[in-house]
Amino acid sequence: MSDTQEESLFEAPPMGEQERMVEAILFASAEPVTVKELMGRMPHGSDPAEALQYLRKRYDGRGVQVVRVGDAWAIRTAGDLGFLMQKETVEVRKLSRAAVETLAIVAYHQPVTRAEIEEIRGVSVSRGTVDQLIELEWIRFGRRRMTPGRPVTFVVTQDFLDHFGLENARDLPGLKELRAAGLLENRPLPGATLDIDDEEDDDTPDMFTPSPEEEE
Amino acid sequence: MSDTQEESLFEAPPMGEQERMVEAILFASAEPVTVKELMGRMPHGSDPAEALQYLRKRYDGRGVQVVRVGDAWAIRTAGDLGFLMQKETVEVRKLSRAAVETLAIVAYHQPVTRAEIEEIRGVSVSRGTVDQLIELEWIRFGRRRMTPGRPVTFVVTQDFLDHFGLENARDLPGLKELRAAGLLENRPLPGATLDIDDEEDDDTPDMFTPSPEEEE
Amino acid sequence: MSEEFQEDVISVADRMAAEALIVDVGAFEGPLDLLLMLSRTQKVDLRQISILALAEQYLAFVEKAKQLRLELAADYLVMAAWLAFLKSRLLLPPDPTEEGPSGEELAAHLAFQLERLEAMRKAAAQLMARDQLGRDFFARGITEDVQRTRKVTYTATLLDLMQGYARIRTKDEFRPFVMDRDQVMTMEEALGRMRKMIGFAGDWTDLTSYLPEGWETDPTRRRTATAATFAATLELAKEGKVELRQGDTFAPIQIRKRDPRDV
Repeated sequence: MSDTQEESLFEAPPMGEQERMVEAILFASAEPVTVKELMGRMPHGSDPAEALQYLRKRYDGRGVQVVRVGDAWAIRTAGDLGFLMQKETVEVRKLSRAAVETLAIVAYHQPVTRAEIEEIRGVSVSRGTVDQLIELEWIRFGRRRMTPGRPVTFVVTQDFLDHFGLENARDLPGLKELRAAGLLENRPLPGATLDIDDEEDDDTPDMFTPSPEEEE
Repeated sequence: MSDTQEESLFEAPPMGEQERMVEAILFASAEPVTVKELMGRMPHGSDPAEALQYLRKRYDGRGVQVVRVGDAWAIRTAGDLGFLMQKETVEVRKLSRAAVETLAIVAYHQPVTRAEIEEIRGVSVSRGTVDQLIELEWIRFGRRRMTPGRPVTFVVTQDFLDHFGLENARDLPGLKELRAAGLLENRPLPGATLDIDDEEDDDTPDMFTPSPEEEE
Repeated sequence: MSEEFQEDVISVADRMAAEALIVDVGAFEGPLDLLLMLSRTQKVDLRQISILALAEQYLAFVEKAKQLRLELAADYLVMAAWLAFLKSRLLLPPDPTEEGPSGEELAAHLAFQLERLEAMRKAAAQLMARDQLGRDFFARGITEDVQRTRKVTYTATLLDLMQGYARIRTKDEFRPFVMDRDQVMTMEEALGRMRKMIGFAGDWTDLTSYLPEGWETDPTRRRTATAATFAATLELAKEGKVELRQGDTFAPIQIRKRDPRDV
């Protein structure tokens, strides 16, 4: 281990330096970088979270912005300058109406099971739809629901937040209003026994019997 | 041509705006950008050369620098912070098919012995494959199996869960769910008309029957 | 005469109007979607919508489709049956002896479903109207990859993992059908063998003694060898080279060389 590195174990660089480091790392990466990653790459004792706050302020109103994406951070061009970037625009595969709606339902209702998506849309979800959203890395499998059948759930990803410029899933447009109006609830049909989840996958429950190691 | 655009022929945006534009373009471009290109992309009457000088000054001493590359301009990491970029330079390769399959078996069947992996894959597992997965810290040794020979077992690690965005190995989707999501590579036999889906379903329940050890 | 003509014109116009509606059915994503569209014609807040009126509109729609002999998917008909049931519940005074939810409760739930679907549609539109990465705002164009270190790391996605697993688990089902040749003795092989051996079979000999070495013990191999040898014997009998006999049902089959002088 070199001298400088040993030194840094005891003394963190000044905040101004830390800010420069965070700036350099965020600039170098196309993907959002987590605070944990920043911490791992900066000298010991650094406080990237604080440095990020300074940096964010510094870029306020500039051509590029320091933005939060879930628990990670990235630099992105300011939204009002998009018109300059025609050259950089990537042709995005047009999503079908079914895919767009499914995506919205996952985002607003997450974690949500396939049966719930179908119940909300009133039609069955085609294979290609979920497939496409997973391939875009906008949704992923979440935790299993602890209901009969233990169905898998879907949640949105960091890539989703990054793509739509959301700090986190709570910032989804109109989320509060929808929740207040009770429209994010999963109300069963009156008098109906909830058997949708049961049907979905009868054979899964014993699939993932926890191993002794895991439970220790 | 719209009114606003015609207007811009006569009135260039304020220099502060021009600086923002140059900043955003340099940031987002995949290659260094010449003044001529900047001129072509910015509103008429802009003076990117001047804006560049302001921008360059603004980044003086920052973590990234506005630098001249031939007759073009780019934003680059400050020379003294190059050491932070080592992580960015790591070469990432796709995991081999053998390794992916071995990893998948460990994830779905953990704790699992080498002999069991070989039985499921139908081919012997090379030492290198297991070593590689251990080195990646995606699998580790689990408890020894209490069977003759007391073979060592493999389980997946927390790093594995982090990398694949899983909260728990039990959240991995089952075959049926994979198919529902369109993720199964269905390769029916040429000319075969048998209903493959049905067959798969029949196989699923006993497929994941936990081994006696696991149930202890 | 003119009246008749008049009627014709109306029915054609009617028919076309109805068809225009029906043809659109392909554009609907199921009955709930259709109901939502029909509800818009009431031009009120979805919370105040008349489910009874909506049910009637839907039933009329299905009726028209039937008249035009257009095929509606089964779920449209299921919904029609359910709405007819709901309609009767809404119209008739509640029967205290009847169990289950009241018509009002069912209607309220349908209204809720419609409102929720509409809300999700709006949310989806709002989502897609947001600035999007790679379209309205952009990531770093030049990522730093100047100094290449030797260190190689391997990566895989969850998709790779799952597909890898699926590949193994479905491998057996998709295995092309091939015979395990090393476990099978063909009749040609047996025939070649028998032709060479038959010259020495002057006396009645048990067929099983002709099984080649190494094929008598393993049951699978024994079965295939026996079948092939037996078939070969039949072939030789047909050629007049051997004679066969069997004392009783399931008794050992015996063969011997046929003396050409016997002919």
